[in-house]
Amino acid sequence: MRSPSKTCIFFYNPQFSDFDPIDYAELIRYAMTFPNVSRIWKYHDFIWNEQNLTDKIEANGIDHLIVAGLLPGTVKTLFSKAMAIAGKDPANVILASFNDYYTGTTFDMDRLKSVLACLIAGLSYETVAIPDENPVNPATLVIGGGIAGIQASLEIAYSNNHVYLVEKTGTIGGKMATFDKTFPTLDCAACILTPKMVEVNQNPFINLMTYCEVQEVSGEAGNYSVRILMRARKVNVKTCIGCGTCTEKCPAQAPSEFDYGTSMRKAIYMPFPQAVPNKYMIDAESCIYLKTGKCRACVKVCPVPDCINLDEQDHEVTINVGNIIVATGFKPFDAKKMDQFGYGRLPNVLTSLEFERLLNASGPTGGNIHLRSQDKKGNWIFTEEAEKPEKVAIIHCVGSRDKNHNKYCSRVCCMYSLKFSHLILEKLPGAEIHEYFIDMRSFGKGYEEFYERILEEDVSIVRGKTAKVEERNGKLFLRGEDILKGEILENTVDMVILSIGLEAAEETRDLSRMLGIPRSEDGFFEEVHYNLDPTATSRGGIYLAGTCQGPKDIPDSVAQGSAAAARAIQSILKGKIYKDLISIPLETIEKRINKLTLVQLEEKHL
Amino acid sequence: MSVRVHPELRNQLMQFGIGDWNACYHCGTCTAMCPLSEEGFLFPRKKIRLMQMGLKNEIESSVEPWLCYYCGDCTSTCPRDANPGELMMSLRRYLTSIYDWTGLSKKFYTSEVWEIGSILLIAVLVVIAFLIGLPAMGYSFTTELTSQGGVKINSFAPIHIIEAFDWAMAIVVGGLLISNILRMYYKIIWKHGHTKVTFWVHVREFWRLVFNFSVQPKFGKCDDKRYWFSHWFLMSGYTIMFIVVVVFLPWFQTEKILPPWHLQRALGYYATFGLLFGLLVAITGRMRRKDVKFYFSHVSDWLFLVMLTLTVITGILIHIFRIYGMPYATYIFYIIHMAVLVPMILIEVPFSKWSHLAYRPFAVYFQHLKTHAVPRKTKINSIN
Amino acid sequence: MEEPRIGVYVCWCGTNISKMVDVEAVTNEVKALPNVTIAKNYKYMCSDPGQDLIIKDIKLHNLNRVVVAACSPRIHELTFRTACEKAGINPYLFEMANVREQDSWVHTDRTEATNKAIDLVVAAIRRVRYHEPLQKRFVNVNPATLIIGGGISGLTAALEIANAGKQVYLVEKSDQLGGQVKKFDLTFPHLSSAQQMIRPIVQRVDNHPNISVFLETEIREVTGYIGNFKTAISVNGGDPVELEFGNIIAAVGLKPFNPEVISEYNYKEFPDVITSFEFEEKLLAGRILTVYGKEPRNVAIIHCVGSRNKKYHEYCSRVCCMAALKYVHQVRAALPSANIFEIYADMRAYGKGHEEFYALTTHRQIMFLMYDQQKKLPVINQADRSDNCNMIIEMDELLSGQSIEVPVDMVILMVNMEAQENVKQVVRAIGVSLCGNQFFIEKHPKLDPVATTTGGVYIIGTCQGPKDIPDSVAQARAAAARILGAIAQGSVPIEVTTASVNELLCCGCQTCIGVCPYKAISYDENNKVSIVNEILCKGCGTCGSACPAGAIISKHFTDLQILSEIEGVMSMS
Amino acid sequence: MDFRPKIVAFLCNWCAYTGADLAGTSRIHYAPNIRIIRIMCSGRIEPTFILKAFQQGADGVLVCGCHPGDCHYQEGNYKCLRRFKLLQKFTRQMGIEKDRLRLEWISASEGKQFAELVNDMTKTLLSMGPSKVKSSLEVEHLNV
Repeated sequence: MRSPSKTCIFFYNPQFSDFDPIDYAELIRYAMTFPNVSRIWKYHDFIWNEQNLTDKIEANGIDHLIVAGLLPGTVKTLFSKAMAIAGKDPANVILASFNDYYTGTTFDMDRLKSVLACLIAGLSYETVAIPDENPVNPATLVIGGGIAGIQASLEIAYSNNHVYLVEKTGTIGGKMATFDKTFPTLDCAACILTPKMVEVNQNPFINLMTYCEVQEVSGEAGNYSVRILMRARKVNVKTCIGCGTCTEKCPAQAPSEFDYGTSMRKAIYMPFPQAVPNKYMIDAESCIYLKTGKCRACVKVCPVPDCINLDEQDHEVTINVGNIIVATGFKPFDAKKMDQFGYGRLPNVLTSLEFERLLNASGPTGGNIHLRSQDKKGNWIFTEEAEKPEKVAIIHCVGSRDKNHNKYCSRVCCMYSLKFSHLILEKLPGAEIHEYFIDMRSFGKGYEEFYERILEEDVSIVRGKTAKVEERNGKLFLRGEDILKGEILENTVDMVILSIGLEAAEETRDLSRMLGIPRSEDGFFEEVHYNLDPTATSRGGIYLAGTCQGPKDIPDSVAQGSAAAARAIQSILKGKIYKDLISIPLETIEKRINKLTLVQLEEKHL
Repeated sequence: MSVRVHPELRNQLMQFGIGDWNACYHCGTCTAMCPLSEEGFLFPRKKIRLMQMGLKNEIESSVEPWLCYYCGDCTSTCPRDANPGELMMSLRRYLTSIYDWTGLSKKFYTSEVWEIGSILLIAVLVVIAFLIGLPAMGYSFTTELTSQGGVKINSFAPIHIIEAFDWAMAIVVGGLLISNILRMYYKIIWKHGHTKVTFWVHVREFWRLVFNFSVQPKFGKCDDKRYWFSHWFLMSGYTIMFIVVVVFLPWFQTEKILPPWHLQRALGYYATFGLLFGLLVAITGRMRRKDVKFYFSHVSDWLFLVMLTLTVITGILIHIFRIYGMPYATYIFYIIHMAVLVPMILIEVPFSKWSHLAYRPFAVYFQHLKTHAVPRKTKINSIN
Repeated sequence: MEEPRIGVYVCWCGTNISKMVDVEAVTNEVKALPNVTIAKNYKYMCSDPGQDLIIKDIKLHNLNRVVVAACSPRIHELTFRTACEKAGINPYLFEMANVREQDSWVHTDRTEATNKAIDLVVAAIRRVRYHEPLQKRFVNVNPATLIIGGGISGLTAALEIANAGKQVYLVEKSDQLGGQVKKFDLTFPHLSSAQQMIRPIVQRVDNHPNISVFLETEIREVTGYIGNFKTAISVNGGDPVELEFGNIIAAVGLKPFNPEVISEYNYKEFPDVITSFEFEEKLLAGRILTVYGKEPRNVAIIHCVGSRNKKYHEYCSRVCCMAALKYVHQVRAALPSANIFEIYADMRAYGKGHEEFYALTTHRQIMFLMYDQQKKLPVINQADRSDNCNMIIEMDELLSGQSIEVPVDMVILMVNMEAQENVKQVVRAIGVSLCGNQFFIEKHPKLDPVATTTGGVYIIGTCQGPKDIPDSVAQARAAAARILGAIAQGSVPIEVTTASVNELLCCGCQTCIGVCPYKAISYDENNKVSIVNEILCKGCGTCGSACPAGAIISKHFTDLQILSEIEGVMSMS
Repeated sequence: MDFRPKIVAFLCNWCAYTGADLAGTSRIHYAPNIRIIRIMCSGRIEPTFILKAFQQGADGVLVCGCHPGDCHYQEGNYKCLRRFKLLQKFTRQMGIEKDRLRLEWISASEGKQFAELVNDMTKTLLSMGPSKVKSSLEVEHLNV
């Protein structure tokens, strides 16, 4: 790229949105210091239309121009056109899209200046802003043991490098382990996931740390020091044989986290039968001994001496790693926030995750679909004693695509809802199923074909989101609009499934602070470059994988898991790792620009 | 037969209200949330669609905007910034301008200068009529009081002149309204050549007009019943006052001070309280902007409220000053009262917001005519 | 050979198997069979306790063969082989009976399903008797990588591997790098410049010391096997260059669909009906003009052209909706007063920031019109003189239920992405398969989206299925991770169940050499026998069935093993 | 006892066997008369295997491989096809009706087609009755 001799800058700062915290005056002052910047205009200096722009380009003999601001692409075509009319090359309209260099809540002015300086010199920021390198510790920390974290861990372990896999709950597997079948191939989630989980446990390069949480991260790329809280499991993972005698005898119950509260588990429990590690653990909240000092039933029946230690306390360890992969996943949208659907009030309005458990052969009803009922103690749970529903409604986009809740699309709900229809028909032949959707987003490989297949099945798929669910005569009454027919849609069903969206997990906020990586407006972690680096962050050696970066389905999460691992492996192979992108001072950038414009860029950054 | 879309119509429509209804992505939530939306008469989503596509004829033949009482549930649950409640309000403004053959309504709704200017002009004419017109006709007022100590109001505002003027105004306004309603009838019922409403149906369904005018059962179907009550209270007060002032003015505007329980005063008090209560609810609502229905305020909304409040307050003051024998105050406020009332009636009733008192019940009437003329599934479903 | 001592384990798989198959009956039925030392059933054989059960029994009862009746061997064969290995017996002395995917899940009569399960377990028992121990083998990995395709995915993968200090050969069919992204003006949803994005990447690849770029080059044939591939390429018809590499990445991408076949759109007939790619050219040139050199007053953008329709392609192209919304902003910027019509089927704004972008677009004075992409496509007709426009689109609008006509001067067809013409040639050269939509088939659609069933060959980007830039880039890195991992290890395991020649029986007829698709068999002139190169051999067994002398042994699929299995499935009837 | 035909099926590992697994994961039900034997490639199938199955009393034999051009081993299925044509002439001479021996292509995504194929073949065999060649095929050297 040659260095343009004469450049004009147009600042696109129309200020129609509240979200424009950039100090343009400062940027203008900075840009004026460059000798090859001939003129600068702001958005309000004149009316940006074809005529005025063409006049400006002709009058000032502009060959190169930079449009800088938030979403300057919005006006790019206008500039291209003006350039073309003025007889100049439209390719010389350069965008300085500041939104690509957003770093959390505020804009780092030095970074924006760097971007401008590069573009003024006719270079791209990515070419110039290559951070310095540090030596790298070959161990890697993976936070989160869902499918993305598992994939990333395995990938690194395959390269014979050490991985610490830290998981908050008592088992790895994440949300995927709770699913029944996966769309669109309908292979069962456990069947394809458990071999990977077992592999993680068996791989000598992976140090699996379940029931642990990251407390503090310090250091920099290549050498992070991480303090990890190891919660007291109170059952020795090494000696437990997983026989289950303790659970049989335990008198205390609590809602099962794995079943999303739709069934009860004991205070000493294994999250699910194929849990990895396949060992028991004690929930201190519900354990009678820990509350009253009496019981110890589990200790008495345990066949392994000293396996259960009810007095075990939490403790902390510190590990040193070179790279960190964040794969903390998502949390489901709280359907109680949308009162019109009655979730939380009406027992047979379920969330999609609860329904996954209901469908799952290892779930509370052994994979049979039953209505929710109350047990003797008054807990609303699923049992096989309850009746089976005859009519089921599935409502899409609950909490998603909604300015009152989450503006974004959760990407997976359409497909899993279609999957539900298919599975319900399979388990309850003759059941009446209604799906209510807005736009059917079956975009992935084989997804459209799956949608076509469900359309041919005996399911009514209606365009138009049902808005209200009420109880009438013990049934659920729905009201909506059938948009294609132009009719009011009123229906009475036995069960309503809310296709809830995905939200950033709770720990996202704390981790964001601990790791120094920004979050985007929607709460998910922000990648360093939307298109080119969807798995990297602005901090060196810290990567993102899976749904913590934004909602996505299993194959996309897996691809990201591997992609995040690529960078870690690359740095280990090289023995060096790039420092933080944001750590490059403006002077350094300026110096490099000077050097690069003198010696035609080339090899430096390779 | 296919219809041409008109993208430019949307921009025209947007002059009648606040909002960009293009944000609607057709989830159907608003229709489902609306307790008034019913089979064959779906809204707001369908109306948003017509607006987005600029289907002029379809919009003009709609009765649905008049069936909406703006509870705001649609807007508060709308997942986008489409604001369906305000769209229905804006469509009512637009339809009012469409029914109006003089073209003034459109001017009033889309230009603040036109609306406020006309009001001021009429107000000035009223003041001139009192200050110059009446003296020129030879009337002179007295500051003497009646035996009861009341103001001799008829000396200032000769009852037969005022009554004649009232009748004249009523005829003009009524004529305009009736002609507009005929146009409404033409657009909603007549224009659809392929459907027919028998005369008998017209007669049989007529009761709906009366019933809906007096009780407003549709409004009562909204989830929040408070607004139905305050609106009904206001409306009944207004109607009583209107009838009393136009038809029974000689009985109403007396110099004799009747006992408070006398029908003349009792009706007046009822109407006053009804109006005040309704106004208080509406004004505080619009100022607090807590309820969706009051969140967006068009100039016409505020103008109407302010004028009606002024009318009521001046009316109360006239009453007090008259009873307590304060002739100058009475006469001054009489002029102010008339300077507010006359433009309000002349502009608001046939051309602006107030016209809904006629259009709403007629819309329900026409809705039922339509139901009996058009079998349920018609052209809407032709392509499905 | 020592006497077989077989342990048989029947899995319940929770209720998955036990619901339709009487596992207890199966266990009892096979208990008494010859060579069966022990037969058990358990709730989850694949769980740790299940595997421990096998390991303990092997040690306790001195078992030397194991049969597990459970799910498909494609899922858990490895799990149980590992368990056997742990217990000290060769993993190939294990056999699995598929009583879930091919029995309990597909049948509805419990007795029949149980009988079938018994047959399958008996067959496995008979077969496993003749299993022989086989040894795992490894080959070294050449640290160089061949990448086919110089689009955004190929470039990203190349940089990722090259930056780790490893050699990359990048082969591109056309005369420049950059792929489809090079043809775009802006990217969605941040409307950043595609040119500014791709240019530095191409530059970096061009100048990278570890990357050799071969333009206008196609791969015709690749020989070798994982870790050690070879190909000869000729650049511009010059002398062939021999390349050696350990892994292959296919990133051949997709190409735009040609809408000429859709009669409704009259593409080519009407010059102002253009494809999205032709529109990008106009955007890059800065002028949006009709053929008459005028600015269009009405622009329509039709979605799903060639997509989501069984007549053309059934699949969704995944990016066109967002690209179409991007065009709205671009048209609006250049033509502030033009009417823009977005004619769509479902708005698929599913990615990060996409729905927000869609919401933003609705505020740019645009009319969205919905059509049925399956049943009734809009029809583009010539307009009359009185219409005051160039063309008229007639369509059934679904959201209003009206049949409408839309005046237009320019129509942009958001064309589908479909397979490249040379895809079959690439597939053949690198030994991967295509699915019905002509996309490359991944090893597993969910858990292994970038690997293929051929070791050392990876597929990334749109050739695996349509996707946008971030998803392509993520896949590129994922493949790079795999390859860097293999390079770091230095060696990879290779096929164990290969063919081998019993030289005593071989008559030297060389029939086998002709049938081997991998050129793994050669003729030993001295001994007059055929020899199998067991690194090249992939174990298909074709030679084994072709050999007239029965001299070729297909390891783990010997005649004896298969014939015993046939006897086994028929033995109970 | 009513006649329950028995089918021995040889399925290649990459396409047909995966397709049969897909029928399972998709819970597509089909007749329980089939017994599947997994081989790596349809090219591995020897005439002996098929004759052995008939000899053991199979009423039908089904061979499934990848669709032409899709073979995981490039062209094993073509070789299978060639041999199959030859064998079919032979088996007909032996008195085995044509419909008892079938070769079909099933891809990894054709679970439904596989189920339909099994049902169809079962139906055909039901109408044909039990295979009569069992006794006539007691050929000495085929016994293991």
